[in-house]
Parts: sequence; structure tokens; C-alpha cells
Amino acid sequence: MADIHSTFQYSTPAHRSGSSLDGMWLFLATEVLFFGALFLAWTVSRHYHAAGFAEAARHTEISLGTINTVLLVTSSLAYAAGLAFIEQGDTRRLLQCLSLTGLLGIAFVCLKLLEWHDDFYEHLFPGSGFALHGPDPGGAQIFFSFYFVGTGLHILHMLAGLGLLAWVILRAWRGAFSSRSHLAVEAVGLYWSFVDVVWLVLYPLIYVVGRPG
Amino acid sequence: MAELERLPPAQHETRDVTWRFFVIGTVGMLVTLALLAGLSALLYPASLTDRTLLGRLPPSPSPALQSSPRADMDRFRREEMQRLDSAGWVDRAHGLVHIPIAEAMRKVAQEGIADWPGPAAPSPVDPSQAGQIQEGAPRTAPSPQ
Amino acid sequence: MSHALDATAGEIEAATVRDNRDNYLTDEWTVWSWLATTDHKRIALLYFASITFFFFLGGAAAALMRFNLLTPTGAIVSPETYNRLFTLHGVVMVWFFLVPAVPVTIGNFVTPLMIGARDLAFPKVNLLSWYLFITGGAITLWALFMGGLDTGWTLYTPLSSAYAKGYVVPVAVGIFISGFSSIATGLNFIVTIHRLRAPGMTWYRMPVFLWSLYSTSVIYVLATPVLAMTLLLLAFETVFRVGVFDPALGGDPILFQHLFWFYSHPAVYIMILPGLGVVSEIIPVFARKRLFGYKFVVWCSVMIAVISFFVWGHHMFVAGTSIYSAIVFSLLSFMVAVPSAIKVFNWIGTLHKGFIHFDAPMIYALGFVGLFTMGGLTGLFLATLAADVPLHDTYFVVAHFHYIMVGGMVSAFFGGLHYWWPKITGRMYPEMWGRVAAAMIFFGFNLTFFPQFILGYLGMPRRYHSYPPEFQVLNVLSSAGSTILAVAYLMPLFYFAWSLLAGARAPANPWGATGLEWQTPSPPPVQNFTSTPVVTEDPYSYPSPEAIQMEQAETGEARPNG
Amino acid sequence: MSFSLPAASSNAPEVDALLAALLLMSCAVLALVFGLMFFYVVRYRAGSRIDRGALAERTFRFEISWTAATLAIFFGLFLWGADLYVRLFEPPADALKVYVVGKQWMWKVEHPGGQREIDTLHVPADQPIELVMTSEDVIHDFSVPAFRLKRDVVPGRYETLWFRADRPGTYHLYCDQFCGTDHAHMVGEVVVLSGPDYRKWLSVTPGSETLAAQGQALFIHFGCSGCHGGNGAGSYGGPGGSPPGSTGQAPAPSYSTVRAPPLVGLYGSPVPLSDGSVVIADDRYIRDSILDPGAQIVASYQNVMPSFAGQISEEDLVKLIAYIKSLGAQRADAGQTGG
Ligand code: HEA
Ligand code: HEA
Ligand code: HEC
Ligand code: CUA
Ligand SMILES: [Cu+2]
Repeated sequence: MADIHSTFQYSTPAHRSGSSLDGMWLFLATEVLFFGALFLAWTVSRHYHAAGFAEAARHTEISLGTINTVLLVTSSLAYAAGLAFIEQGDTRRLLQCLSLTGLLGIAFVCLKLLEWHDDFYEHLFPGSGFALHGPDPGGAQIFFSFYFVGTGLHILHMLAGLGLLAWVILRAWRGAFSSRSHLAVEAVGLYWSFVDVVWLVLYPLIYVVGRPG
Repeated sequence: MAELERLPPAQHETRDVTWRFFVIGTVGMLVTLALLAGLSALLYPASLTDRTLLGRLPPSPSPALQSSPRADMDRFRREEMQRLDSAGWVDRAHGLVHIPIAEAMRKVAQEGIADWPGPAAPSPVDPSQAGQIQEGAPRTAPSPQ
Repeated sequence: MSHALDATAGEIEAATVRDNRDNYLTDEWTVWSWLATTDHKRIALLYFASITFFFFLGGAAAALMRFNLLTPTGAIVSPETYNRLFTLHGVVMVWFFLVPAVPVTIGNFVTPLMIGARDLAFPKVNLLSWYLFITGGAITLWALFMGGLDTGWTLYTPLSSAYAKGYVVPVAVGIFISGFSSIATGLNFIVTIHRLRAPGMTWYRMPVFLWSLYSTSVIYVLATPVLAMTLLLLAFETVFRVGVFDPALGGDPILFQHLFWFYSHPAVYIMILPGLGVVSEIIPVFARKRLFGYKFVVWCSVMIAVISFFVWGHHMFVAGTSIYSAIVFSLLSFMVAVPSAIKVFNWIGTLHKGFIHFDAPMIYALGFVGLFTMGGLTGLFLATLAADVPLHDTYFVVAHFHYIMVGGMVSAFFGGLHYWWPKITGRMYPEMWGRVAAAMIFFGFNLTFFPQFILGYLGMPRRYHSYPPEFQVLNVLSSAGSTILAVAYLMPLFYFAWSLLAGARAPANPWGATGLEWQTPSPPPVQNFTSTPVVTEDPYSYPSPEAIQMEQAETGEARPNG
Repeated sequence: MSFSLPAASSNAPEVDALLAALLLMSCAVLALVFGLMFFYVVRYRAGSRIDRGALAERTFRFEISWTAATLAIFFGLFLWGADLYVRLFEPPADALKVYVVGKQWMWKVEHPGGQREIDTLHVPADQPIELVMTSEDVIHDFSVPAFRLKRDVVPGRYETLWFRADRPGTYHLYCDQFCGTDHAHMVGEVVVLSGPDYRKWLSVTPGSETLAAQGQALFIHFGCSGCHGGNGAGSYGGPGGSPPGSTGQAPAPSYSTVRAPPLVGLYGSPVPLSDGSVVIADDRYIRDSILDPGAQIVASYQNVMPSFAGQISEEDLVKLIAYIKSLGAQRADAGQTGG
């Protein structure tokens, strides 16, 4: 169990878990501000480069994006189901749900890497060899710099999420969780659904807004 | 070190601020901000119509100038000296190589160069070139400094 | 944030404690016990050492700058070096000294003691915070010494992204990492103050220092992520030559300024709020009197933290933003000044009818009140729209923020250091030397920065390696002052070190102060309190003046000992 | 070593009055704060035996009174500052326009008469001058302490700064926004001349033909006349193009393959755009139309004008604009000419 000097300030297990979840909620608040600044800069740049952004949006693969959205939403669903099972103490069902979440997460990452591969192939990465020469090439380049910063950060958060998920699965496998004590499952669940919400904001910004224009 | 006694579990205060406080605070704050912004617009209507930027200005064509001539010169001189004092291939296929300048000078001094022409008459200087100095455009106003 | 939760955590093991004659310093003494400690008291000392190093590094750069400014032609260093010096001075002093300063040293040490807890909510996150700080610091130092940066601490684009000759990306990475150290500290304090207060300590029975630490942590948590994203976008633009902020490629440099100042103004309130808290702790103790208007003072800290997020535009009055936004930001900048004004009046109210003692902490606190007011008032000059137009980017601004950050905040930091030194080390510092250093710092400081107000009015621009000859006399005065200041700042180093070896043993409560941290031995044991204290009365419950006067009549000694 | 700064522009005295008021208020507050502090610290020092009874329990009255006083004074300062600020940055319509281009570490100044200066600016006294400023590389800041004025000079857009210098003399010009290695050397002088001296300076300084004249040469050189007509009268193009309503005295439109709008009297008049909005054709709009025509297309015209970004340098742009502004009087419906 954790080194005693890092929990002896708590009076009851509920006290400790309540504090830990408060900590996770606060961490998510900082992430909201972190991504918020990106979305703000994205929107302001879009206002200045409507034409360039629209043209660039037309070169994103909306099909892959939509599949990914479905994958991620179902993965959060699976996680929530797992949490419900462990609250009844059913570790076996929890393990099944968490593994499903993991698989869907890995599928998401692979699909994303595939999409990036296509983007690089089509020279859509901003810089010297940028392929698009439409009405506002500068704007298109700025779109794709936000695209790669946004999806890059999201992938990093996904990998961190998958790492945490593996840690939770390992501890569940060792029977560390019961209906009374499953703090880690709940905390990682909060983080996972947050990463899902970030994608739900990224998806329209990349694939939908300005495309039909 | 003798272990003395096991610590009794800690206790803590449970009375805390509730969500209601944060919600009321945020709403109150946003309302005050809106009022102050409105007040400013009321007091200075002229400021609302100032010429904000009309759309986005295209990039102005401007060459990226040297921002630090000294540093560029130092780097250039360093590279030149490094090349001058080092040995290395010039053209591997034809076996051409460059050697440190000091060594090269010493070698030439000893062996001389194979088909170097003897002390022939100096080549005539083309008269039309000599003595012409390009007349630079005069600067319009002397810059005081 | 109290929502009932069933038991979802592991068992809480009862901690065993070694021989309780040991304190947190003598508990164990191996390198590993320091580098892997989760004890908030030891982490505070680790931070204290790192902060002091960065302060003197930044100070040395400042001293070099002042030497160069002795002559109008700036003969000591070349323009390239001078630009790198003030950038190093700005970056190191802001991000590696003053933003963390009080919260991570005094805050880390004293918060659990003040609320009667055994440690912060997340001890391991606290240690992680220090490692992030050290890593960020190392990277930034490496970059600043390898080639440095000539953009100023504000890193404006397109200079920083397209034209800078220095190590923009490594410095951005260093600050990015140290940003997460601030976020970790802020997160830790917020959860601790909500969750670990001793029984009976409601929010209104909490010391004012913890309210200001809570407000600071709110800004840590909400503002620093925006800086992180701004630096990330700047690095992306610099590496891949893309135009998010670079107008030559279609970007908008004003967008960078908005994002930068959205963090950087709240950051300056991160720097001052802990100082306001420290001074509100010291003045009641050495005036032996209840803090005047406790509720007003604590809510002023919260209001400063809240309004600070809406005033960033006052750094851009002449940058090309619209006239309407300038007017709104000017009005909001005046609003953010009101809580500070209320605090100053409440401090003076506390002095009224008190029993004032002139120990070193009190001298620093009184110095703070004076210099903070001067710094704040000059902030009002800059918040007044038409006054900022001539004063922007001149030495008037430099004087404004040094009065508040050096005159104010550094005095508060030193005051807090002297006040809690007996509790931290179990030793008393030499009182006479403490007062001499305080007076010298006060004098050296004013000589350094008051002339800069006049230079600013006369129009001497900031960040100038050389200047017109008519400004020389004022610059020489300022440089003279900075040498006195440099020497004065070295003095505490010596007498604090001396006190560790030969200082008198400190009792649990050397100042006769109220507050839980004074009810446990100095230095405190590992678990802070042998048994968790129960709080029953308000924080500054000093006897009424009549009671002290009667007791004074009997014993003839104004301060009850111990 | 002078402690006083000359007040050489029409607004300078009022800015000085505002600064003096702020100084006075600050000294009053400092006297209050330091005074009370010293008085209490001495009077209530630990050893003194004076009576300290009747401590005020209810502090509410004090708090409200000093908060209200602070708010009132702050609000007064805000009003004065904002009111003066609006006047500082609203240029009068009839101001003499001078173009300023900042580049790493020098100021290039271009007068309408074609005179060009580096690091100096000669201006006539007692006449509103409007500086139209841009930068070729990083952000600079045109600052003249004697006029109590400065404005950041941002690359990629025009910033304006106006003043009326009312005291002839030579005043410092600084660059106040850090711009790299020689930021400290990007200084210069603003020379204010009385009316006659200024005219003498104008005549003696070899201003090559006026800005507008140079602009006309460029107008032909870059092929603008191909579509907009030799003298910018516009052209009615090939089949389907209807001749634009001629405005009587305007030169007859010439025939060309592309239908392009007349530029005569364009400057300062409202232009209906294809997206239905109407904009005033000022310096910025003309510059936009040349560098990025696609951004704002004139109503009833195709977006066929090529973008000249990258081909026309900053100075040539300034000349082209000066030429377009010199083309004929205002159009029939003059409308508000907005600076
Ligand atoms: C600890 C740091 C700190 C603090 C607390 C402050 C506090 C304030 N600052 Fe300052 N500021 C900086 C650090 C700080 N500042 C820095 C670092 C910069 C420059 C950054 C850069 O460009 O590099 C800066 C720059 C800066 C500017 C931009 C100047 C420019 O570049 O053009 C402005 C403009 O509004 C400003 C305003 C204020 C105001 C209104 C306050 C207020 O919060 C002050 C409130 C306090 C008081 C007002 C005093 C107490 C009041 C009384 C005793 C009662 C008064 C009563 C009556 C008047 C009746 N500051
Ligand atoms: C945040 C805190 C902080 C602190 C504490 C200080 C402290 C000092 N600062 Fe600075 N300063 C800033 C923040 C700070 N500063 C910022 C943000 C800027 C703007 C940067 C920019 O424009 O980008 C600035 C800019 C700035 C300038 C303007 C430079 C310019 O615009 O050209 C000047 C000029 O005098 C100056 C001076 C000083 C001095 C004399 C001190 C003194 O208090 C320092 C006292 C001296 C010491 C503490 C040194 C003692 C030790 C030694 C001398 C040697 C011994 C060394 C070892 C033992 C290793 N500072
Ligand atoms: C290929 C034809 C063509 C060339 C060459 C051309 N223009 Fe144009 N110009 C047009 C058309 C068509 C429009 C109206 C559509 C639009 O605004 O984009 C226009 C619009 C303009 C406008 C805005 C007019 C208004 O009423 O708002 C200006 C100013 C202008 N051009 C100036 C220039 C200058 C200066 C040049 C040379 C550097 C130039 N043009 C070269 C075709 C041309
Ligand atoms: Cu141009 Cu500083
Ligand atoms: Cu600010």
C-alpha cells in the first residue's frame, strides 16, 4: 500500500478518496484552461482566415474522424459500465469492460496515426512543402498547425489514458478493488471521459466547421 | 531509534463551502463585468466606431533581414577558419583532398608547383577599367547622430 | 467540494512514529531521505535552497545591468549581452524566484501546521512539483548560458519566433515544465485547505495567510495552463516556421500579446497575494491586537484573485487594440486596485491602539505597507489611459513593478522568513543584525528605484543598452543604490547561517502569537502535532488592550513570554 | 541634467495636468498612509502607557467609508484618463499625412511631396499631422516624449498617430518596443519648424517628383492601367460588361478585356462589397485591394484581380496609394470620410 507517510494525514478512507477525486477534478479544470487557450486561438485565427480554414477543412478525412468519434464515445460507455459493475463488487465484469475500453482506445490511436500518415503523404503538414495553394494558403497552413497541435496533444493524452487504464486493469487483476474500495477506477474514469470530451470539441473544429461553405 | 507509539487516526473539519457559493459568485462576477462594459460604452460612444481592422491584411512582402550582423560574421569567420585548418575530401572520386593551409604552404615552399610559368612579362592592364568609381546616389538628408 | 462518497479508498494505516524526541530534521539524515521525502517541511527547505540560488543569479544579472548603465554609451557589455542579461533577469526572477517564492517555501512549511494537519493532501505530488521546478530550471539555465535569449521576458512575436537569435524553444520548454510545478503546488493547497482543516477550524477561523494562499492557488491552477499553451504554440511556430503569430505568414502578433498577458497579469497577483497574507499575519502579532476587519481582508484577497483575470489589456493600451477595449480594461484595472486599498487601510487600523514591537519581521512588514502603497499608486498612473500613453515602456513601468515586487514582495518574503525562522530551524536569528539588514535594504532599495520614476517621466525607454547623456546622473544614482541593495541582500545569508550553528534555542512560541503552528515544538516533529488540535476561537484572539495594560502594570513587560 | 520635459504638442499640457493630479493624489495618500503609520507606531509603541480603551468593535462604518472614497477618486481618474485618451487617438480629418516605415533599427519617413528622410521627421508647427505607420519586420514603437505620445508600429497593418506640434524645436524620437540587438540605437529626432521654415525646408530638400507621380509610373509598370484604364477611369470590358455610370467630368473609360472598377475619386468614399457590406475606402482598404483583392470584392465585379503580395515593396505600395488618392475629386455622394 502507499507509503504510510503519504496517507497518515487522512482520518478515514472516504476522507482520502474524496480528497483524491477533488484533486482529479481540479487537474481536469487546468486541462480545460489548457485546451481552452488552444480553441480560443483557433477560433480567432479562423475569424481572420475563414477562406483558408474552410479550404483546409475540406482536405480533412471526415470519415476517419467520425469513426474515431464513435470509437471514443463507446469506449467511455464501456468504462462507465465497468465502474457500475465494480460498485456491485463484480471484478470479472469490470475487467471485461476495461479491456473493451482499452481496445477501443488503441483502435482510436491507430486510426489517428493512419490519418496522420495520409496527411503527411498529401504534404498537408505546414512548412515548406505545404501542398495547398488555394485563395489563402497562409490561412490553410495555420489551420493545419492547429490541427497537428490539437490532435498531437490529444494523442498524448490518449496514450497517458491507456497507460493509466493498464495500471487499473493490472490492480483489478490482482483483486485490489472491491465495492467498498475502487478509488483508482473512479479517478481514471474521470480522466478518460475528459479526454473523450476534448475530442468531442476537436471533432467539429477540424472536420465540420466551414467544410460545406 | 525506538519506535514509540502508534499514532491515533487524524480528525478533520467537515464544514466546507458548497457549490452554491461558486455558482452565485461566478454569475455575480459576469453580471458586474457586463455592467461595467456597458457603462464604458455609454460614457464613450465615440470609441465604439473607431476604425477596427477591416478583415485580415495579407503578409507584407519583407525580406527577413540580418538581425545580428556581428554574430553572423563571427559564425562565418569561424566556419572559414575551421575549413582552412582542417583536412578532408574535396572530391573522393578524383582523389582531391584539402589539407591544413600551413602544411600546404610548407609543401609548396619545399617542392614548388610542377608547371608554374617562369618570370614572364606582366599581362597588360585594360585601360578602360582603371580609375572609374561608381557615383553612388547621394543621400537626401544628412542623418544626425 | 464536500460530496459524500462511500469508502472507495484503501485502508488508512495508523502511522508509527519513531522516538518523538526527534523532529523532522533529526528524524533521519541520508541523501535519500531528503531527495525522496514526502514531508512538506523538508520539501519546503529543498525549495528554499533552489529559490535562493535563482534569486542571487537574477540579482547578479541585475547588478551587471546596473553597472553597464553607469555610462550613457553602456561601455561594460555589448548590446547583445545586455539584451540577454535583462531577459535572463526577467525570466529567472519571475518564473524561478517570485512566482513560486512564498507559497512553495513558507506556504509548504506552514500550511499543514496552521490547519492542524500532519501533511498536505498529496505529499507525492508536492515532491513531483519540486522535481518539475528543478528540471524546468535546469533546462532554462542551460539555454540562458549557452546562448541566452534577446526577446525580453515578454517574448513578443514576430521578434521571438522569426527574428530572435537566441534559444527561444529551450527557454520556452523550461518555463513550460516549471509551469506544471506551479499547477501541482496550487492543486495541492486548494484540496488541503478544503479537506484537512482541524476540527473546529471553519473558514472564518482560518489564518489570513491561508486565505491568500488559497487565492494564489486558484490563480496558479487557472492561469498557468494558458501560459503553457501559449508557449507551446510559440515553439511550434518557431520550429515549423508557421504563422500563428507571425504577420509575414498571415498570423496576428496581437493575439500572442493577449494570450501572454492573460497569464502574466494574474501571475503578478500570484506574486503579491502571498505577501499580503504574510503581512496580515505579522502585524497583529507585533501589535498584539486582533486583525482589523478580518472578513474584509480575507474577501479582498479572493476578489483580487477573481478580478485579476479581467485586466490584462492594460499592458496593451498602445499596442493597437481598439479604443473601446482600452477603456474597459482601464476601468477594470481601477476595480482590481480597490481590494488592495482596503487591505492597506485595515493594516493601519490594526496598528491603532496596539502594543507595537519593532522586531525584524515587523520592520519588514511596515516597510512592505509603505513600498507596496507606492508601487500600487504608480500602478494607478499606468491604469489611467492618457497617463499610460507617455509612460508605457519607459523606466516608470520598471520602477512601478520593482516597487511592488522588490520593495513589497521581497520585504514580505524576508519578513515571513524571519517570523517563521524559529519554527523552521528551532533557532533564533540575531535580532540586531536582522534590523540592520532590513533598514539597509529599505534605504538601498529606494535609492535604486526612486530615480527610475523620474527617468520614466522624462521618457527614458526600457530595455535600452545605452541612453542620451542627460539621463546619466539619475542612472548613476540608481546603480549606486543597486550595489547597496546587493550587499544588503547578502547579509541575511550570513546571519541566518550563523544562527543555525550558534543561534539561541527557539521556544515553541517565541513571539507569543496565536495560531496552531505556535502550539507545537520548534522545530516540529514529523507528524507536526502529537494529537490533532481542536480550534475553538477566532484566529487572532489577543487579550483586549485593557487586559494587556493591567498585566503590563503588574509585570512591566508588554509581551507574555512563551 | 534637466528635470523638466518640454511640452511641445497641443495635448501635452493636459497630459501633464493629468500626471500632476495623479502625483498630488498619490502624495496625499502616501502622507495619509505613512503619517498614520508613524503616528500609531510611535504613540502605541509597546512601552507607552497611554490609554487604549474603547476599541471600536463594529469596523463596518470605517470599511464602507474608505472603500467609497477610494472608488470615487478612482472613478474620477478613470473618466479624465479615458476622455483624454479618446481625443489622443482620433485624428482630425484634415491632418497632413506622413508615411513612416519602421525596420530593424531605423525609421524611414516619406512625405506626400516625395521627400524621404531616415531617423528624422520634419513637420510644420501648428498643423495637425497624421503619421501612417507600419513595420517591415518586428513590432517597433514610435515614441516622442516631448509630445507625450507613442504608438506601437505593428508589421502587416497600418497604425496611425496624430499630433499638433505647437513649439518649434528638435525633440527626441525613441523606439520604445524592444526590437532586437540595436533597439537602443533606433533613435532619431522630430524637428518642428515654423510655417515659413517648413516651406523653405520643403523646397531645399530634393524631393524627387511627388509620391503620386511616382505612383502613376508604378500604376502603369505593374499593369494596373491594363484593367483600371491609363488614368484609373476603370474599363467596361468585353461582351456583357455595361459601361459604368460616367460621372460627367471623369475621363472616358477605356476598353479592355477585363471589367475593373474606376479608381477615380475612390479614396474616402463608401464602396459596396459583393457580400453586401459597405466599407470606407481608406489607406488600409486600398492596400488590402492591392495585396489581397480576393478578401473584399467590389459589388458587381469578378474576383479576377491578381494578388500583388510579394511583388510590390512597402515603399512602392505607399506611392501607388498616394497616386490612387490623387485621382480626381470625391465621388458624387461624398459620405463621411472617416480619416
Ligand atoms: C507584484 C506585482 C505587481 C502588482 C501587485 C501590480 C499591481 C498593479 N499594477 Fe502592475 N505591473 C507589474 C507588476 C505588478 N503590478 C509588472 C511586472 C508590470 C510590467 C510587465 C512588463 O511590461 O514587463 C506591470 C505593469 C503594469 C501596467 C502596464 C504598464 C505598461 O506597460 O504600459 C499597468 C497598467 O495599468 C499596471 C497597473 C497595476 C495596478 C492598477 C495595480 C494594482 O493592483 C495596485 C493596487 C494597489 C494600490 C492602488 C495601492 C494601495 C491603495 C491605497 C493605499 C489607497 C488609495 C486610495 C485612494 C487613491 C483614495 N501594472
Ligand atoms: C520579479 C522579481 C524581480 C526582482 C527581485 C528584481 C530585482 C532587481 N531588478 Fe529587476 N526586473 C524584473 C523583475 C525583478 N527584478 C523584471 C520582470 C524585469 C523586466 C525584464 C524585461 O524587460 O524583459 C526587470 C528589469 C530590470 C531593469 C530594467 C532593465 C532594462 O529595461 O533595460 C533593471 C534596471 O535597473 C532592474 C534592476 C533590478 C535590481 C537592481 C534588482 C535588485 O533587487 C537585485 C538585488 C541584487 C542582488 C540580489 C544580487 C546580489 C548578489 C550578487 C550581486 C553577486 C553574488 C552572487 C552569488 C552569491 C551567486 N530590473
Ligand atoms: C487582371 C485585371 C486587374 C489588374 C491587373 C489590376 N486590377 Fe485592380 N481590380 C480588378 C477588379 C476586377 C477589381 C474589382 C474586384 C475586386 O475588388 O477584387 C479590382 C479592384 C481594385 C481596387 C478596389 C476598387 C474599389 O472600387 O473598391 C483597387 C484599389 C485596385 N483594384 C487597384 C489596383 C492596382 C493598384 C493594381 C496594380 C498594382 C491593380 N488594381 C491591378 C482588376 C484588376
Ligand atoms: Cu525598433 Cu526598438
Ligand atoms: Cu498587469
